[in-house]
Amino acid sequence: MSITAVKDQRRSVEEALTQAITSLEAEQSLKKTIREAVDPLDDVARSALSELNLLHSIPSSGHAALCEKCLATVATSKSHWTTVASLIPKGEFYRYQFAIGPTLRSFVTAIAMAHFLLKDELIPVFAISSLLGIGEGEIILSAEDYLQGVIGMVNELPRLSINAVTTQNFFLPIKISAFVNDIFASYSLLNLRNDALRRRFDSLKYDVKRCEDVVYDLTLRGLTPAPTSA
Amino acid sequence: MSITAVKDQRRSVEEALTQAITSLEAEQSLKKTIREAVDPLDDVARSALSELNLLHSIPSSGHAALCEKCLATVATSKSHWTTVASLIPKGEFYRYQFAIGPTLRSFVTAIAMAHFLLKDELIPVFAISSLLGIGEGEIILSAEDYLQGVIGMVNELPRLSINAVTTQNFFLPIKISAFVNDIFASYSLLNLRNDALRRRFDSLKYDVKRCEDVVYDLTLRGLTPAPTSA
Amino acid sequence: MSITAVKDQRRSVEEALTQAITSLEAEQSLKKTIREAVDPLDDVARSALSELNLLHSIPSSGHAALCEKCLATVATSKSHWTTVASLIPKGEFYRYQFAIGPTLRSFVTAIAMAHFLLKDELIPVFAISSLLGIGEGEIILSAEDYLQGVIGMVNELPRLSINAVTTQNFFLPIKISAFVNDIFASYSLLNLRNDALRRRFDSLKYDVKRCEDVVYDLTLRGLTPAPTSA
Amino acid sequence: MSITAVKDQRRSVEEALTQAITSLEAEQSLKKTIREAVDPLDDVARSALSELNLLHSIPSSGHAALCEKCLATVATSKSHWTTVASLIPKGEFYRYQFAIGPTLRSFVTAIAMAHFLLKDELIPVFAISSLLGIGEGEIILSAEDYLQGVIGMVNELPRLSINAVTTQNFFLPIKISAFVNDIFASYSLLNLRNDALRRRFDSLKYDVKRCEDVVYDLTLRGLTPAPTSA
Amino acid sequence: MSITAVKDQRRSVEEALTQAITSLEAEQSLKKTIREAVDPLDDVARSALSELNLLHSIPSSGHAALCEKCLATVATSKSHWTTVASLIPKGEFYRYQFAIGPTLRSFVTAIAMAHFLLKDELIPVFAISSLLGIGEGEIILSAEDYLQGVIGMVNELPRLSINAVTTQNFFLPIKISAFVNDIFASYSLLNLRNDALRRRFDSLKYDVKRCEDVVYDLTLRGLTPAPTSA
Amino acid sequence: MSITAVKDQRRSVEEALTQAITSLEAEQSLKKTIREAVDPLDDVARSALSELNLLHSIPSSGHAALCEKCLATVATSKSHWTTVASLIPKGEFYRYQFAIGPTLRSFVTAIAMAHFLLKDELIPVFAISSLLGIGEGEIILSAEDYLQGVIGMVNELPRLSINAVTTQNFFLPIKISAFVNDIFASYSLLNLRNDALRRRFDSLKYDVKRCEDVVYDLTLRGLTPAPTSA
Amino acid sequence: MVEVASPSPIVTMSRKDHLSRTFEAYRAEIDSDNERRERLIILSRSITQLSKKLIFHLHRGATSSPGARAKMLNDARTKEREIREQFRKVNEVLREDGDDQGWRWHRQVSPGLEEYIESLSFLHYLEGKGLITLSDVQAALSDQETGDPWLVVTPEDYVLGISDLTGELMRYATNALSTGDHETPLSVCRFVRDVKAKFDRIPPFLIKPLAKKQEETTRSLEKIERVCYALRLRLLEFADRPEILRQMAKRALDEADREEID
Amino acid sequence: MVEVASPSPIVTMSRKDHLSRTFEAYRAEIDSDNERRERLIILSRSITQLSKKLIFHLHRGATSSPGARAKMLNDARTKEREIREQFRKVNEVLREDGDDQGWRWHRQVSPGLEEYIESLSFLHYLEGKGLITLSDVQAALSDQETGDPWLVVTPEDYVLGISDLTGELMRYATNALSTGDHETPLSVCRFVRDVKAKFDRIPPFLIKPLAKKQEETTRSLEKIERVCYALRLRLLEFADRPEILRQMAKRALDEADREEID
Ligand SMILES: [Mn+2]
Ligand SMILES: [Mn+2]
Repeated sequence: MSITAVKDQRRSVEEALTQAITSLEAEQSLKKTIREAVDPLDDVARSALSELNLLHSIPSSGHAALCEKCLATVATSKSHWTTVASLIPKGEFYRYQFAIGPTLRSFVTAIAMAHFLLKDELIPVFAISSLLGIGEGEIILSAEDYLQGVIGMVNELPRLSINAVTTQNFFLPIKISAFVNDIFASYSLLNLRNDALRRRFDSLKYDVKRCEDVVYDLTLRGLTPAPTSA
Repeated sequence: MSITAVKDQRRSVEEALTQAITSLEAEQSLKKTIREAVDPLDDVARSALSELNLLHSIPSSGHAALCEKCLATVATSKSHWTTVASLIPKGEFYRYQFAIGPTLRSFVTAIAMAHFLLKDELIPVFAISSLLGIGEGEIILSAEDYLQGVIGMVNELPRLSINAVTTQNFFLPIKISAFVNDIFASYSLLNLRNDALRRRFDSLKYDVKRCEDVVYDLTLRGLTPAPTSA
Repeated sequence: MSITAVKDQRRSVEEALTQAITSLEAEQSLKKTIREAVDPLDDVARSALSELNLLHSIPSSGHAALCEKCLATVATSKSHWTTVASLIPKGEFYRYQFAIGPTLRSFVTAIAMAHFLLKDELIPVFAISSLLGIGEGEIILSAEDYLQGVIGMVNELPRLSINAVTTQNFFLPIKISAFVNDIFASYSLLNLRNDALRRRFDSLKYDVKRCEDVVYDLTLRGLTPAPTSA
Repeated sequence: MSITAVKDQRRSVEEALTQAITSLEAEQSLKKTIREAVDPLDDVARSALSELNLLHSIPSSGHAALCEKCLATVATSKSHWTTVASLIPKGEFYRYQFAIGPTLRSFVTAIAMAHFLLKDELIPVFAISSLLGIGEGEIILSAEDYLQGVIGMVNELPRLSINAVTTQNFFLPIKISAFVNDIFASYSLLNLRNDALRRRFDSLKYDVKRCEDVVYDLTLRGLTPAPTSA
Repeated sequence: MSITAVKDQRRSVEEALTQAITSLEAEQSLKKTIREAVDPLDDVARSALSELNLLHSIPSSGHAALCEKCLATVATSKSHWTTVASLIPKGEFYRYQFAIGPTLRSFVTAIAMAHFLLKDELIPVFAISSLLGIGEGEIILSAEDYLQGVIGMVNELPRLSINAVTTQNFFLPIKISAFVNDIFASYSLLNLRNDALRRRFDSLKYDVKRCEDVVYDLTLRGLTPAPTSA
Repeated sequence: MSITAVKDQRRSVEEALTQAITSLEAEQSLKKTIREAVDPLDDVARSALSELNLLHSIPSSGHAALCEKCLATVATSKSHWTTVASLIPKGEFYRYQFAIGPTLRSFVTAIAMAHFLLKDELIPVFAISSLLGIGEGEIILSAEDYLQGVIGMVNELPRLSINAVTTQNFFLPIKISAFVNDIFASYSLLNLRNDALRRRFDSLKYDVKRCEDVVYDLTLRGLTPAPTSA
Repeated sequence: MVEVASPSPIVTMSRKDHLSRTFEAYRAEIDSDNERRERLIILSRSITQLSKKLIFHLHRGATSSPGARAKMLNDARTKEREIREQFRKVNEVLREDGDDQGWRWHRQVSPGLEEYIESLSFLHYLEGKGLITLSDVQAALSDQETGDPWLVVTPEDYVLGISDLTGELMRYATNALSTGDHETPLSVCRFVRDVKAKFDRIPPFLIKPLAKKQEETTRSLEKIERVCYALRLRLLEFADRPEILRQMAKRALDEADREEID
Repeated sequence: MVEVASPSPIVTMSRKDHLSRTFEAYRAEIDSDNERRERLIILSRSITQLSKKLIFHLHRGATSSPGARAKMLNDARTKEREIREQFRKVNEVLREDGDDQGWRWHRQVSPGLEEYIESLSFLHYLEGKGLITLSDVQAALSDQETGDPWLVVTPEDYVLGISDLTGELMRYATNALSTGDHETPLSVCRFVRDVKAKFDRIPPFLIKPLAKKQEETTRSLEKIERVCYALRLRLLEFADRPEILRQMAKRALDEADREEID
């Protein structure tokens, strides 16, 4: 191998690798930036969920106000979401989803809970996106993150049902049981191949039972109106 | 809860979940389609690598022809890549990278090996993209996949060096040792926070040593030209 | 080694492995065919179980009709079972059981539940086989699959008992408790290994207890006739 | 290399390594000494926790005496702590924390439990340090060890709540539930990046639920005063 | 429990936990700061080691200059070390050693290698500390980090020995073999209970053999002076 | 259950477990005593092996004296072995083998090496037992420990062969090669399980090859008498 | 020098010969050790199987009426003697090796031994004799005439076997509740609590595998405590209606009697 | 309503009775399945042991002189027939269950089967017959008269057994080098390379456990390649001194002969 050939080879190696390495380092650094931009969103989600935690100990008369407050807290996240969206290169959301998805799920859980207690409905994906102000930008609330977040909310409901009884609210358990049953019925039509979701779905069945148990306890003791043909 | 209220609630649940579930099922099914479209590409990669495997047993005079043949095999993958690219919704490559990346790495390994033996250079990312015909479409050869593929090639070189000696080719080991050394030098400047890559990088050092050992054995027996100050 | 010997050796490898790989591929392709033929059966089972899920929310007067409907749904599976049976080579059921067993268990669960509510007895294996039309063909409903499927049904009964009370049906819980007690006593006759069946059997005692608790609760509140000496 | 040079080199090696090795052996031996000095403290902790174990089976009237006894047992550890403190070279506590931390956590668990039952408060770090007599010396009760120890105590409370009912103490479960709820609320504001602590924190939520379940069971049976708006 | 009692309990919980949590968060944040301050030191270490990597490919005449250059690179780290030292609270070095130790080991490896090639001696701990300017501050070069770093250097020497032969330097292998033998002899008197060190020590034996193999190859071919009674 | 019955039951637990725990503690304490009694034996073994390590660097004329010295060192262990033997209850050697076996293996390695160099034969088990003075007592030198120890010696021989050449001793390699060949043939007679001994046996063939290579190298260069037909 | 460099054929052959002969002895020893190991593993597996069957048998009758229960315990003793017979065979294998206490092969036998201790201690408990002692277990596994042990039962084997017993007791307590037996769960609860408390005081390094098993015991104890808790809540609700409790208990006993008549 | 709420004793007894009878049949079935499983596991373990012994036997004679080698291969066939005898016993157990192809219990038998395929294919290779085929293996494990298989040999069993064969060939090649046999390592190298190349083309999902075994095969192949490399370097150095190579080879063969005479 002549010295020139050696030098050519060396140059080809350096050029090819330098380019790839530079681009890898840029990506690593963007990942870090995005993770740090998500941190304050985690704080907001924690606050919102922590506010909702009070649902378990206050009388039901305070529920509505608490839920409104929670939604107000959620609303403060909008500007952070804009920041995060602006960091994501066009068309690369799914490259960074691993860092954003878990936070989105917490928001879904908090919002869906507040919405249920206020409106007695399950809030749809688009309404959540619009509450978070992520409809237009690069951030996508995927079906999986939405469904996981909803299950997160359902997991909280048996506890709420039980604590409602402790605070002598005998109506909420019935409302909860119907809601959880409806959700379970919809989920059970889904042919789940997705493993993580499948496991969490299995937890739903347990929640349905616990909610029914509370209604049973109340019925037995005559603490509820007889069930209608619902 | 009035019967109407009950029905409204049930409808909201059904609508919200049906939409999300439909979209999840579509995604699941697309994942399956993409995986199946990648299957024949895996076959091509396996064939290409398997052809290169003959490098270890044939005399060096046949190397060039073999490498050309391997590149020809690689070229047959173009139409499959076009198919896969057409399946990926715009901007969602990274959602499906998990299914495509490993295959890309095998191609990088095969192409870089053939290219090195033919041209004595490290082939850059863009040249690989153009060989695969993925430059324009939705498929991206990421820096990480490229680097992993290159390491995959380097891992094969010590064996090639040893088998070259067995087939009495005393020049190839020297060429390999220089090449591997250059690659190692470039990699070692990289500040690797990426764990998977870091572990594989550690394997490079071992490859460098094994290639140097062969050159040592040849030098000792006077089977190489005295090293220049390269 | 002579060149002929070398060629002979190489040919023996080529022939022997080609034979084995061909047979691997045939097996793999049959497995895939069987799995795909089982898919629609899974859909039927899901539908049947989903119909039975309504037992928990409708008045008992509708139970019989619902169970008949469920058995009718089950009956639609016959032709699919025939297809699956025809795919299995003679005497090779256990080779493909891994793909068929879980589906069989779901059917057992659904059929046993409907049968119990209609006839107040545990449906025997042969009756299930005949409902599914698998008596003659290659498909075997093994003791293990049957026993697991039955436990699957028992696991649903405490919930049914509780929801019966919610819908003011105070008779069903007694019928359930007696049935579950009989089944538990029967399973107690078995000597099980530390396998999946053993773990599921361990769960039975909690179902027994739960069903009895409901009877206690009703007895205490005078909602049932006092038990006679049986 | 002249013989003198060889000898110089050898001497430099010997001197450099002997010094480092001596110091490594001293450290190894100190580690062993410290571990052996901690052994009797582990015994005391085991005794204290074992005494508290009786809380689950004796009537509540005996709780106070038992807790006092436990604190007395804890007090016997003071001299051992002094010994351990005297072994640790100034400024090197964190070098040996791995051997001392687990023991400290057991003490925190025992003390916090006794203190809660006696005074209905969460005992702060400084009070524990002073009970153990470690305030002045080299031993530091770190925030993490304290928090882990407190969680250790909370993990015991659901069991205590259940066993209290068995021994007909219907007041303790309510007291426990309020306490656990307060602790959970404080923890949930913590932004936990510490993995070990995060996992244990997740266990808290489960404890809260179990304690609430007991209060629910009592409420349902009219065994508690109606909850105030606490 | 009176409302006042409830409030007192809640306050005690909040105070005790807030204090501990605040201190935990401060520690977490300091850890992060220290890790980031160590990052540029890792870069320096990588550069130094990467410079030494050239030893394997240049003629021995250039070794001395290269080693001096490496030591100059090392010297540039002094100010960073001062920064790191200033971040560590007094007496808490060992709390953060996990973040600093690995970097120290890389420096030991680089310095010991350069020093050996320049002076033919093993550099002692204090000389390294003084090169890094960490003698006075809070940073401690522990015996274990020193010994591990030295082993890191020894692990490089067989490769250097082999590459020396490739560049026709038949004297260096003999010098290396003697040095490695001396180090091995000192280590083997150490009664190692420390597991990590024990495993690396086992690697030394392999290095000794490889260095001896090179000397054997040279002796056999009459490429060395006959050994003296060294 | 009557109060007497309760007390009886509790007493039976107390008595039965106290008995078992006492016996556990006695066993544990004996294990510790034995381990401590073995410690000085480990020191002797380390010294003996460390003396033999000099074989690699001194001229062959000193080998015999060195081996005698090593055997003298070994002989100093006799009283320690007597102590250990006296600690082991009759017939319970295999209960404590885990603590004694590894030390025995080191002694076998050292003794077999010295014996080979002095007498050119493999020392049999009984001769080792008698050198250690363990023939009569409770200590058993099992076949496995002996066989492992011998392999330990063989693993050292290729290095000795190579270093002999470096010190211009061309006779020793031939003696070693013949010896290693005989030993390998003997070990080949054994049917081994997939255990530690099997793995170590697998390593033997590389030692055989290495030792033969040296003989080849010498033969080629006319540094040995041409081998006769034996 | 030729003579020295490669020793004369006779000498070499003699070393090689000698080695071969020695190693053929080792081969025989290793082969027979392997064969012995296999036989012991097979015996241990068979003991495990029989012990598991015995435990199922005990559960079947434990919550029956007194008459059926007594018959069940009687049959159980027969089954237990069959298991001892396997241990006698173990002893035969051990004695072939001159290893009369079984130390050398303990690891091969201990899985079966632990399972046997679990079943034996459960039987002992159901016979109303409380917790079996280590010496009782050792006595069961010794020649009834000479008193020589068939193999040594170590305190580890005993402790680990008893640890597993708590899991069976949990099943027993839960089953008992269904038959209206209110005493058994409380009594089992006390027993398991006492066992666990004693085990808690064993320093963890004394017997490593216990730590994991104690977690299982803790779970079992918690399940038993939940049974007792449920029982208490039931008793509270039925406090002013003792006749219902009696009715329910009678109902359960009737069932048990019916079983017996069958 | 009383009648309906708790069905009359006779009816209840009848259901319970009926169930008991059914479940006693299940008990018998499960008990005999368990016992069958144990017997098959024991047979499989014994086949594993015998196959391992056969492999050691093959290694012992593989590098001897032609005469000794032929005798060794002869003895090996005897040993191999003993192993087949165990498979015949396996077939007896399977036939009791009516499971004449062994599908139901395949998992219990396959560890022994794979080890047998490893030993049989090694023997076949040493006999100079190249790679044994799946149908050859199946034929060996079938009744010699009727041709009925004693149990079905799946392509998985075959492929995994052959994969292990490469490890034994690596040992064989290395040992051969020491006897001055320069041909065997090169020939084994070609063979293992061909096998590995074929295996490399099997899509990984076709046979999951192969991926891990291919890593082991790769390591074996690399070791063989290193042997060939060392051999080449040696030949290069001895190129102008062929008499030394001959001397060394002669020396090794003398050793082998001596062995035979003994
Ligand atoms: Mn058990
Ligand atoms: Mn093998």
